[in-house]
Amino acid sequence: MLLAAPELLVLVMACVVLCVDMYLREERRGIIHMLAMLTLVFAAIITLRQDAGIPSKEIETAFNGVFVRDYMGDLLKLFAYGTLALVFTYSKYFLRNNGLFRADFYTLSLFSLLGAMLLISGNSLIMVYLGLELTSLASYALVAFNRDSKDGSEAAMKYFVLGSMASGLLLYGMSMIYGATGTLALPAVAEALATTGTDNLLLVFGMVFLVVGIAFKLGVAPFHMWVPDVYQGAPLAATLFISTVPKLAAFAMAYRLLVSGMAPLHGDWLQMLAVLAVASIIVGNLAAIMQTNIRRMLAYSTISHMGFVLLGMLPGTGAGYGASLFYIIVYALMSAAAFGMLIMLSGKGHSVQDLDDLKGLNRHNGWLAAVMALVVFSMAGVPPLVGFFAKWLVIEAVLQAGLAWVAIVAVVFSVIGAYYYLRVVKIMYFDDAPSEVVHDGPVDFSAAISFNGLLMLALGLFSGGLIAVCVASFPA
Amino acid sequence: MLTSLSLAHYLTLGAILMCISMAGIFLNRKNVLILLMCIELQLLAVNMNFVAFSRYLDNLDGQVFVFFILTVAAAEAAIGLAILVVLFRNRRTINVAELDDLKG
Amino acid sequence: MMPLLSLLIWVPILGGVATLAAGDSRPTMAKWISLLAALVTLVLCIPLYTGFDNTTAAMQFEEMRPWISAFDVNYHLGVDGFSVPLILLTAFFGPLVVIAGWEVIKDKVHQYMAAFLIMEGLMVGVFSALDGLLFYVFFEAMLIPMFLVIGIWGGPNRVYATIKFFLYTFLGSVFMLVGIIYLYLNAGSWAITDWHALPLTMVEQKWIFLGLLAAFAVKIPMWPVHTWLPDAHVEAPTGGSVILAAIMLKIGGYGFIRFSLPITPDAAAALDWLMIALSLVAIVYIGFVALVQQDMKKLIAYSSISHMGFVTLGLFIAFAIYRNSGGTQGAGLGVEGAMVQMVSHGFISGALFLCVGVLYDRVHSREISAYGGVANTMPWFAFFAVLFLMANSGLPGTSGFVGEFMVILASFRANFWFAALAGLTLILGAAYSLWLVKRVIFGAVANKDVAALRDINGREALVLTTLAIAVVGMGVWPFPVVDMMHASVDQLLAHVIQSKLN
Amino acid sequence: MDIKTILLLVPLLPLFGAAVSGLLRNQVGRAGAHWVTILAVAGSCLLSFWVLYLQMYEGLETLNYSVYTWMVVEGVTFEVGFLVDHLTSLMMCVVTFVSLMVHIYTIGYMHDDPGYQRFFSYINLFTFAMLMLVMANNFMQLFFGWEAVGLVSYLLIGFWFKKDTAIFANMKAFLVNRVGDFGFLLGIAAVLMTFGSLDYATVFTAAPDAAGETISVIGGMEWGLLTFICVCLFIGAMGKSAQAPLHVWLPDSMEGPTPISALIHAATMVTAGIFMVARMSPLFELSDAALSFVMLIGAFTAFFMGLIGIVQNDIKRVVAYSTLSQLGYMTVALGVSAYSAAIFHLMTHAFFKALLFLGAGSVIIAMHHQQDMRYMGGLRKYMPVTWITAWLGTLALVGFPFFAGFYSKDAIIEVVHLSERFGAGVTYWLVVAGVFVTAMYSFRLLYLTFHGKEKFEVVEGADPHAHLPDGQLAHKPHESPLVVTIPLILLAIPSVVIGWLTIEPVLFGGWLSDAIYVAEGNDVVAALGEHFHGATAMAIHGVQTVPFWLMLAGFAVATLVWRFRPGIAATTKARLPGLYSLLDHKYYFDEFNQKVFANGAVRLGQGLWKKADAGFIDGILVNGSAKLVGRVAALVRRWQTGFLYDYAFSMIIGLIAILGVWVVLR
Repeated sequence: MLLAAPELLVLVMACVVLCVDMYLREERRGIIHMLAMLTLVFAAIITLRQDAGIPSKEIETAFNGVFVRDYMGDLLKLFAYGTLALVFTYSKYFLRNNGLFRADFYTLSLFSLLGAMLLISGNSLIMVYLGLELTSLASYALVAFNRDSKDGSEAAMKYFVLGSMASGLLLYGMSMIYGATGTLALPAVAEALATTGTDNLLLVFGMVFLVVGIAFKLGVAPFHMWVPDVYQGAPLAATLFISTVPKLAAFAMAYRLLVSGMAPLHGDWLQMLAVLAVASIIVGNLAAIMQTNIRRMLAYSTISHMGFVLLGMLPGTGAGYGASLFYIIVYALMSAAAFGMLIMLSGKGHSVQDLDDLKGLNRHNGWLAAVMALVVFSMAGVPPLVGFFAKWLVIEAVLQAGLAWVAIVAVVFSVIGAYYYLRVVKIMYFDDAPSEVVHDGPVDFSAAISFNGLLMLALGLFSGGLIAVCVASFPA
Repeated sequence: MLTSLSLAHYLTLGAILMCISMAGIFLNRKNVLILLMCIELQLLAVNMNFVAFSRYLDNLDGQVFVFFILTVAAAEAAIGLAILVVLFRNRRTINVAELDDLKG
Repeated sequence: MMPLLSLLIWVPILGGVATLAAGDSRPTMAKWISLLAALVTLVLCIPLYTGFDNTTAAMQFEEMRPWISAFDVNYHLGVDGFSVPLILLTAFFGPLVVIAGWEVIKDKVHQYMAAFLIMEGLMVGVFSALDGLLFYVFFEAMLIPMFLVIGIWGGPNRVYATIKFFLYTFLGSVFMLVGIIYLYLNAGSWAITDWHALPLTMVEQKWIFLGLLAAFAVKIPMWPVHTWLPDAHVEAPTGGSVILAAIMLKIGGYGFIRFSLPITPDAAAALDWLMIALSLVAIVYIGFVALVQQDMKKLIAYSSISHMGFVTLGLFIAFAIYRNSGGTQGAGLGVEGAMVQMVSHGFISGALFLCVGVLYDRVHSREISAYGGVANTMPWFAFFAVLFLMANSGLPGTSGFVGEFMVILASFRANFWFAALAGLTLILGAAYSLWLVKRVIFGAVANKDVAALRDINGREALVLTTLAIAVVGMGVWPFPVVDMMHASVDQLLAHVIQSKLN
Repeated sequence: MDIKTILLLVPLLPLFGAAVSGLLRNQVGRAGAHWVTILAVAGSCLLSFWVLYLQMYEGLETLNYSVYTWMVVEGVTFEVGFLVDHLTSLMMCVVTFVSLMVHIYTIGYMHDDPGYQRFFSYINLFTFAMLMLVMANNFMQLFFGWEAVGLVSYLLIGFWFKKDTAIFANMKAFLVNRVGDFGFLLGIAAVLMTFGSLDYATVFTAAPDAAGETISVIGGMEWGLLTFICVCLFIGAMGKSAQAPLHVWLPDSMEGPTPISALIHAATMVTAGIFMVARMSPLFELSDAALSFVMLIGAFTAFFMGLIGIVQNDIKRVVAYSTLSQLGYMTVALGVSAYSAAIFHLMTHAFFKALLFLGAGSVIIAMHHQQDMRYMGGLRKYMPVTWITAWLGTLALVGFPFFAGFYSKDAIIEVVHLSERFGAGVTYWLVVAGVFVTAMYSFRLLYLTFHGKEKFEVVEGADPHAHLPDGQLAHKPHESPLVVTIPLILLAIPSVVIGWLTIEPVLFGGWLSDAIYVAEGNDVVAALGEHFHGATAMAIHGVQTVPFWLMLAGFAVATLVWRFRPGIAATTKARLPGLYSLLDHKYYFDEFNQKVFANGAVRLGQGLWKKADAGFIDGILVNGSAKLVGRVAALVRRWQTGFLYDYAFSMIIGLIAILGVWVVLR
């Protein structure tokens, strides 16, 4: 019961935020923001306290074993709070500028966070499904929450239909796993597989469907089609959210289902993931090159990043999962910074869409340009920024799995990918700007985005700690 | 003959429902509403599977899961319809073939 | 003891950060901060030089602390006879580049200066890293400031050039990344010295060698992966060209010495024909290409490629010599020649790009045809330009001669034809250098731009004089440079001829 | 003073002078520049003679020591050091003396030139470089001096850098020299490989042991290693000493101011190759094949380059071709192992050829930089000193008995006659015929310049600084000032007497025996020495020899054609158009080089650049792959149609594909 305290807090607070909003006048809406932020702070405190004093490999369960607390989960949750705090900070500015500063965004985000947390802690097929649906349903709504946006509603519809279909496929897979093993609890599934063996058509069938569901959630080719449209069509704040917390949850889902649940089938899903990852890296990087819309470009870059995340899962070792975990955390931070920057540049009544909107940023605001450059170079995987360390670890994992060709493809396409990241830098630094643009956000925004950008550098230079934590989260 | 309905029959039915629903999603080029229906159908297929397995394995977990699925399906339908309304308000159409502003 | 190497790396980098902090509105302050940082770095080299013990091949000034302990990565620094000359060269160029950009750069001065300082620190890092991943981090991080320098302060076609530069180098180095990760997985350590001792099969060695080659061949650059260099040089601002030519190219050569040769000696021996062939192609083919260039910077860029051919030639003839004679006598001459060539080329190419910069600042053209008879209006400039171009063509008494002389002498032991083809540079190098002199420096005043030229000012004279002293000094007395590396070279050769197989 | 200090001062004084007059040119001024440089060279000259004196009368032994260690690699020491033996001191004296004369002469010749200080700086620097070359005790320093004199030569030929012809000529000179240096450097590399040292003494001591070794150059063809080394080294000498076919730069080098034509392109630098081969005699002696090669090249140059001199109209070019021809004689002497004869000729030639050049320069001053002899004539009455000294120099050149050139040239012809080396027969006839040719062009020059009708007119009142059409002068020619005539006189004296004075010690007295090694059986000079009964006797005997009569014949023909019957020249020219144009075009060497090498290299470079570099590597491989990526990317992008059903379809295809592979194919 106590184990799920952060989840309960988030649940309660999501409702509180919704209710409080009804009694607030327009100019007092800042309170919602404060409440939401406080929620995150307290959730973080509780998570940290739960974590304190417990050996890292220790696993605790609750609710008859459907809920699990482990080191990886706590880490992911902490980073989910952290990125969500960044998201809130950035979004406030966006919401204010677009007349959307109401409780909707906060409530939906908190519910989605709750879903993500449940997913992260899900130790049973039911819990995974419920967490997934909670986080997804809230996300669908987030995409559509600017009710007057044509693109927003189109994106929401696409997201919803495809997302529901993917959930359906995942469920279908779950039903088969259930049929093959007779249990819904993931550890029991693994146990059953270990005893009954893996040579079961039903099982493999189920596994394929699970992999497809995971792939959709992560946005991995060829199940990535929703990503660019949603990233582009959704309100910036929603894009920002979708690119952070749900990704962390998606990784947890992959880990729970594939590793906690189906570790004995590693030999099979390893190859599937390898193919999906390679496809993702290729498709994401290639399609991103041709984009003129920066959000779409970032969406395709996400697709390739998710390919890299999967790479870490290939060797089936703690170091490999650690690499993936590190990668997904880094991705969430990079993505938060990138979309946060777009919000910063959007200003009132304008929403950054085109790459050219960044023209000459360095001339107007050298610091913002520098922060964005840090983020972009990090995404490209150039040391000493943290993105490089993430790429290094997953490449190492791939080589450890003995898949040298995958490593080669991955690095070659990351070079191709570097091109479009460089183009962003080029536009910011080398092109001349229209003179009237002024970029100026509130102080907390600037501070947050600076912090977020410098984190790229700091986490790179001092990457040892986080990497160690990530690796230690998994049994070797 | 009815007594000889085996697990395989139920599973086959579930598979057929699944196929119909998926075919519905990508063959339908007209109305978004049909997509929502297909999604419901998909969940139905899953439920069929769960219940069949649950009976076959003599394990109640599957049936519990089905309850959850049904609940979630209701929520899903609510959200879906809400999005549909927004979509229609903004675009004055719910034709799938016209939802292609976002592409490339 | 003072962590000297760390200081050498971080003083310029932090100086760069401080320069950035000075901001756009205080360019003078930015300049002085950067000059100060560069000078402090240079001064820090004095204990490095005096404290360096050149009787041993062991790593010195070592620093070691854990960095990414989960994967055995350490912040491990140390220098030997190969790194010290290159670090000195790097620090030497720091203040020069700052001074050279003093009045010329008017836009975003603080960013310009900061980029160079950060680059300087990173380059020192490359030369002193003893941990594979740390090396890679420095190696790659360097690309960012250079990318910006070319892109922001470069010429009209700068975007193409700088992206080409970045992607080319990046593509090369990711293969190295795969290679070094493989080495780590095999050795369980990121220490380069551990890799030296790691036994590897021939197949492994060949793949790793090729992976490393991809990175270093692009960097140095070798034919046929050299085409980024002319573009980058042409478009880069003067300071960028100087650093690129003077130091960045050397990283490729250094990489061969630190990685390729000792880690994969058998592969290097088996593939030396390839390396020698590519080197000779670079020397001869690129010599001809340099001859017909219309753009001064392009000409010097091509000549750099040709000169770097000597570096790779000097490094890889060791195996042929060993096969011929069963000993390494002569191979040391080649390796040391390669090192000397690197240092010397640093001085000369840096000086030449500065010379072109002097003209460019006045006339805003790099086209050879825009000039003629510069000696009439700029006699002192002509003096320096002719001196450096002569050094470029390998005139004895200048540093340009020493390295080429050593490598040609050494390659004769490997094969007469290696020496003969390499020796062609005597003719080709002179041909393109002197033709340039004829068309630009000599002749009657060609046009009103040339007629209006003012001779070099005190700042330019200071920079060029410093370089002239270095070029002539090293040509007349290369002893100290060569003496620094004997022990390391001996150890390298002893190591390299020892097969790692079985 | 310590002898080592003296020896160090000899080259360093001119270096110091060069630095002061060059780098501080504005501070020291014109007078300061010539004073400091002349004093430096004078000091250097005095010290050189002092060293010579010590060797001659104080029994100073051969000195061989290191000045400083240049570098040490693999235990091989590369040093800067001096080897001072009789050969060296002889060369030092010749170099510094001629240099001193030229310095003084320059005061007058370059009087109005704006680059006055620069010129003095250059010639002082040249003196330094040349001294380093001759004093070297190892190959590395030799190469250093070798290239350094080339550099100064380059700078001086292009001294008037506004003249297109001058800057073409200097580039050509440097490049052709570089071709030679290419061979030279390979030779040095072979020396290092063979002997493991670049030190003369070490190499020469070990040389006999290497006699049997071979080297495979072109697949399977085994060359004697020493032959290879010697041929390579000699290729260097061919460049520097302008032996065919690397002679093409020397005539063009006349674009430089006349003093340097005298100093560099006649007396000293061009003889560096001769000096080098003589210095390397312990190596060359071990290879008959290399010596034959040397001899034949020399013979070819001596005769055929002389022929060209007959048809040249530029006064300096005639002297230049004469220099080529005389260098050929020296080379021939080297080829027959008569090194001392070569050095002897080198020395006499330095004096009389410097004299001739300076004389020509004096004429050129008088003619306001008109160099074409067709616009001269009758100058004897305007400039008597120049005229007389020119006659003396010419007599020395043609080898008139008792004059310096007679002794040296006659000795060469005689030793060739005595030699039994392969090809010596042909060589003998070529060098003998060369005497006739020499006489012809030499006297032709005298006649066209100093005798006959004046072929110029004085235009009164013309601007003396304006460039007048050919054949017009602003005022009458007049004798040059003392700074010009005194060096002429000072050079005329040795041109007359030096041969008579020194033939005995240099050739037969063993003066050079400490520097030059001649294998037994090759020593033709010794064989010649058996017939030698003193200089005077030799001169008297000379009258009875074929060369003397050929010389007279040449004189006669020249007198007839250019003094009395000028029509003959024109007629001959018209009768033999083929021969004339062959000579006028200098056997088409320049055209060939320009077309094949220069244009070929440029065309090859263009091809490699445009086709291979920009076209293939950059266009196809680099930008091509970028374009390919772009094209594929556009295709990938088209996949994203925007239609929901396509997205769903893609997911289902993905699902089916995975199912297919993992379920069906499993």
